[in-house]
Amino acid sequence: MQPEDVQRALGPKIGPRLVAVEAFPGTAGRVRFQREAALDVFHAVHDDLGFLHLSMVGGIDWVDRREVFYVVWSDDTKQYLFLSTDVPANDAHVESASPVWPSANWHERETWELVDIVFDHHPDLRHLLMPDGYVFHPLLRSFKLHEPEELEVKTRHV
Amino acid sequence: MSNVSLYSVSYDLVHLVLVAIGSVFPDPYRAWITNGDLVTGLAILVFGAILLAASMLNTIMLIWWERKLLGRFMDRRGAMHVGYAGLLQNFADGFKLFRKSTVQPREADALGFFTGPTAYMVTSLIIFGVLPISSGWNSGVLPLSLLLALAIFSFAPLFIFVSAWSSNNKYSLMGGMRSAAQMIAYEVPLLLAVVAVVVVSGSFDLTTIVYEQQNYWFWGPLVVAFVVFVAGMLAEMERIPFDLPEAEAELVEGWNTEYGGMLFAFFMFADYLRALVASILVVLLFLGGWTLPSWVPSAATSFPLAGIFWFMVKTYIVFGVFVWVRASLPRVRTDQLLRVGWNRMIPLSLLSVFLAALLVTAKCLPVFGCVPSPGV
Amino acid sequence: MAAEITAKEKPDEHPFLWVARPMATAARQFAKSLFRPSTIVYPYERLEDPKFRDTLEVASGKPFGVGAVWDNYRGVHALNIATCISCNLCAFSCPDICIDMVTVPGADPKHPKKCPQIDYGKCSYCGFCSDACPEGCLTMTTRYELSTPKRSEMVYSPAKLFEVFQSKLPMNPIRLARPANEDSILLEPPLCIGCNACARDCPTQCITMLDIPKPAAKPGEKVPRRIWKEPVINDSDCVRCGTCISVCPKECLFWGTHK
Amino acid sequence: MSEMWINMGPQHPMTHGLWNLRVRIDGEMIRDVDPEVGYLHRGIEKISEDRHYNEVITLMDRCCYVAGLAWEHLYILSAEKALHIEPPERAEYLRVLSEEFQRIGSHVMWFAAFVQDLGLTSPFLYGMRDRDLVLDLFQSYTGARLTYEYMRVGGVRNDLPPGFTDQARKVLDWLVARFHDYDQLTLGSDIFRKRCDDLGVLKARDCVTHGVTGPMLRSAGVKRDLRKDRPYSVYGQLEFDVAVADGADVTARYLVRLEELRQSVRILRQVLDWLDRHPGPVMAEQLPRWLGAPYAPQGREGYLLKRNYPKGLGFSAIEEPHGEAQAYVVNEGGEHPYRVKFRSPIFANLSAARQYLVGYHVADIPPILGSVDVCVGEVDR
Repeated sequence: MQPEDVQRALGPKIGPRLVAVEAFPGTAGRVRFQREAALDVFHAVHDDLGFLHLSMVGGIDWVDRREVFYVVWSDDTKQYLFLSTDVPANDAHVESASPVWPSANWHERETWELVDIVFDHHPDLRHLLMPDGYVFHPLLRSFKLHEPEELEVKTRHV
Repeated sequence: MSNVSLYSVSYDLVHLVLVAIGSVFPDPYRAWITNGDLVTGLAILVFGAILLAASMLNTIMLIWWERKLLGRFMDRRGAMHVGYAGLLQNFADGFKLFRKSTVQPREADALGFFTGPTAYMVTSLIIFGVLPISSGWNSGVLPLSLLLALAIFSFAPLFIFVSAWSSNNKYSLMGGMRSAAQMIAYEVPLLLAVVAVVVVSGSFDLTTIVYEQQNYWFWGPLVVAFVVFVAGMLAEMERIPFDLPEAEAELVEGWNTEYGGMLFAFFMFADYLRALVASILVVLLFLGGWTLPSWVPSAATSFPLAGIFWFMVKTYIVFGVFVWVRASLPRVRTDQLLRVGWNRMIPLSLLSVFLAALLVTAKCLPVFGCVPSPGV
Repeated sequence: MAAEITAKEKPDEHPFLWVARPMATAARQFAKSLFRPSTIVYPYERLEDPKFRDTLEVASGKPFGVGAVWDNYRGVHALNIATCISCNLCAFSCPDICIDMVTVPGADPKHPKKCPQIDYGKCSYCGFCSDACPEGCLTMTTRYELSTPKRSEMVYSPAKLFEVFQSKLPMNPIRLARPANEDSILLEPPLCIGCNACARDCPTQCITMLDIPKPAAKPGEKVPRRIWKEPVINDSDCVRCGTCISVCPKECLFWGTHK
Repeated sequence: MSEMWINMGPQHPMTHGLWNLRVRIDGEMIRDVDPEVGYLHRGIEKISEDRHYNEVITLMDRCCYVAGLAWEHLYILSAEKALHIEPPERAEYLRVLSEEFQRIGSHVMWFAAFVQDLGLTSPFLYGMRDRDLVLDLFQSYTGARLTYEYMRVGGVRNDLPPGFTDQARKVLDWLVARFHDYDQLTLGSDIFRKRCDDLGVLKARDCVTHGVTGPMLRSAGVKRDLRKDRPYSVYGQLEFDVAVADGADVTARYLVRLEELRQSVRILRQVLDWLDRHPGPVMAEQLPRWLGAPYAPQGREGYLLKRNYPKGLGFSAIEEPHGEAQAYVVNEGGEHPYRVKFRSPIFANLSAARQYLVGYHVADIPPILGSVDVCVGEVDR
């Protein structure tokens, strides 16, 4: 399956909310869509394209915006497909994929607590890796690690 | 068959010492010191002390034996550093446990928590009082010694359950429940298997049972009872494959999860005491006790204490088989264990009683190449 | 989803064998290990001892994977202080930041020498430092016994690492080859003031300061006040440690490719 | 009957690591479970953002402590795609060699832990003994027994030492004979079969729905193995079969893993033959120029960005011993990766715990979770 095939299959259903389908080495493509179309894209990918297996959900903090990406796998074509959508940093929420792929449950919990992206209608959005009541979101760029002890440049004459 | 017994030896010993002490005193005191009641009382104490020491020592050696055997089954060496070939390792371990403080969980019930392991240990020790070791080496003739031994043996679930419940730990409680269910389930076939032995030997006295086996060991004619008895004993000892009450994979340590230090040592030690008792009972009931088959050259039985020697050899071999089973089999599940206990073991043990009765009434025992003893 | 069974079908249960097969297997293992179990009695027998290794292989017939290449083991470092050039590359390459450059006593006080001091409480034995060492003076040995009652004793000073070096243990002979096309250090000439700091601090002395002509003053412009020298870097001697870059007061040296 | 919650973990013999399984039990029956993970969360993804591309490799070994080389392979494949580097072919074969040996090590370790959960004590030590041979081999060419740090962006650290391939063949012969012993000790015993048959059943449909991969999925009859379906590295040139079994229960998982061990031996024999015949470089010639001295002071800030180093996204997926692992590396042109995301197979397998645990006995928890092969290091990352 090529990116054009994905574009052809998704285009009529999603319409203008489908931003682009890019080529991505090692996968069938990278579908970028607007977050309002999330559930429609999930259903289309799951039901029509046959990507029954959700492998991974993750988030990237691009400071001004945040990206959520999903990796799905189809047993028919033996290919991965990337889905990705952008959410603004000050209003970071997107529809949960759990109703379509129950395996998204833990991945979304993890993404929520690490990258601070809220998944609407998630069945059980609790802390997973971090302790309950932990207020920080470690994978944001604004969360700085402790500075490593500065490696002073020590030379013979200093 | 000599008239010497462990009790008579200690009686003679105490008598000798008291006479020696009394000889330095004037007459009224001498008579009081050497009077029969005092000698008897002290003799019982000395007898108990010797028994205690012997059984403790044997148990510790049994643990060593298991560690070494299990090591070889597992392609390793077992204890090897303290003493020659690790013989003193268990003393070191015991000393370590002895030095540890006893921790009682805050929510635990103190009475049950402390009496449980103590009573478990004590009842396991009492059994040794009734077990004959060699010809004449016993605590005196008890006509019902077999019944007494098994009765004391079956106290254990009560104390296990008490200590498990009073630990106030969910794992302990589950372990205690399992232990109670398991021991009760296997008590019945165990006793029925013993009935088969009693039917053939015609006595409840362990010494008599051994002498009945001078011509043929009972495991041959009573093979069904033998298998049932060994399996039942494995369950009673709570060893793999029947160690569900302390299954460490899911119940951590089962009913002794909350115990540490000396109280844990009591449990551990009593477990091996019971294993020793079980091995001894198997030897006494089915493997001819201290006797050897008649084709064995008499040199093997004529040296001093030969009876005790061969008795111990048999006991350790039987325990070695228990270790072998432990090294090669997985643990069964509770429901499977109970199903086997009630559905398979009890019919089998009833069958064994029936077969024993058949053997006796039809006078089939000579089939096994043996002349029945006059008592049958 | 058509399933194709390549794993063995479940074998049938044998109603009469019960537990005979596992018990027979365990008994066979018992017989095999009766005289020589596979365990190695560690403090007395050591796999790194070639004599012991040979006898063992004969005795039990078990193949030992280590063979003669125990030397590759990455254990405690050995440091040859004499050849260390204080280039800092080990400290920079350490992912755990456990290497500290400390002054070695006994050297020329005007030119104190700095050598790595390693905190084995943090070290992950990844070998990046010995891979990065351009002179091969920091290597990893086969020593692996490090237990000590005090945490402070986990810090090995250069002198202690030199002791390890002197104990003549087998050293990990593996080096990571440096790529053929590394970056070089380049100069942005207008910024340079000719201060000699880079040449002075270069651990390999591959930088020489060459005179450059002082330009004639243009009308209306002052000639900048500076020393009229410029560094020239000998690329074949350079170990790419970046010391010059870090000491340059004007930040006029940088990584790059020769045109 | 009253029900109660018990906490199995974080310190519990069943967990094989540091996590907590909350179980609601009714007598001996499991009514509900709730796995809690995160006790071993070290923030590997966050730390990676502050490390050079090669330095992340040291973290990969700590990701899963029984499959370090497989995780190194996963990361390296993805990082090389993000950095646009082609490794030489011999390096790829060495990586496959490492990954398959790691699979053997991991599965044998799994066997040891799994039978220990069932109460089989001596096979535990047989398993550990046999794994030690694999570790010896690792030591002889990577230099370490558990945390290897063997692979590098652009190749591997070093070539094999002389005589390695013969030694490895001897070890493989020994291992194949031991696999027979394993079968005798487990499948040969009635008690094992009684305990493990029809236990922890997770049918193919549920596996797919809940994202379960690896031996658990193949034991349900789904023939999915990334080495075959999406050949990465040089797996396309190697002959092997995918181990599949029917039954979806604990015994089926055992069968699949044992068959995978035999297939790994088959792959390894081919790889060793290839390595004997084709000497060559193990490091790429054309590395990005700054990877040569990546650690030295970089001078003025942002010079790398100024140089317009090509950006890239790297995605890789491998069939790790536990299942399907994925890595996603975002290269924004700096010396550190911008974002690294890993997908751990056990993370997904564990999230479906409710599906294969509820309805069985408390005593079944250890064997079922043993057959899942939990490695918490990679769940929590």
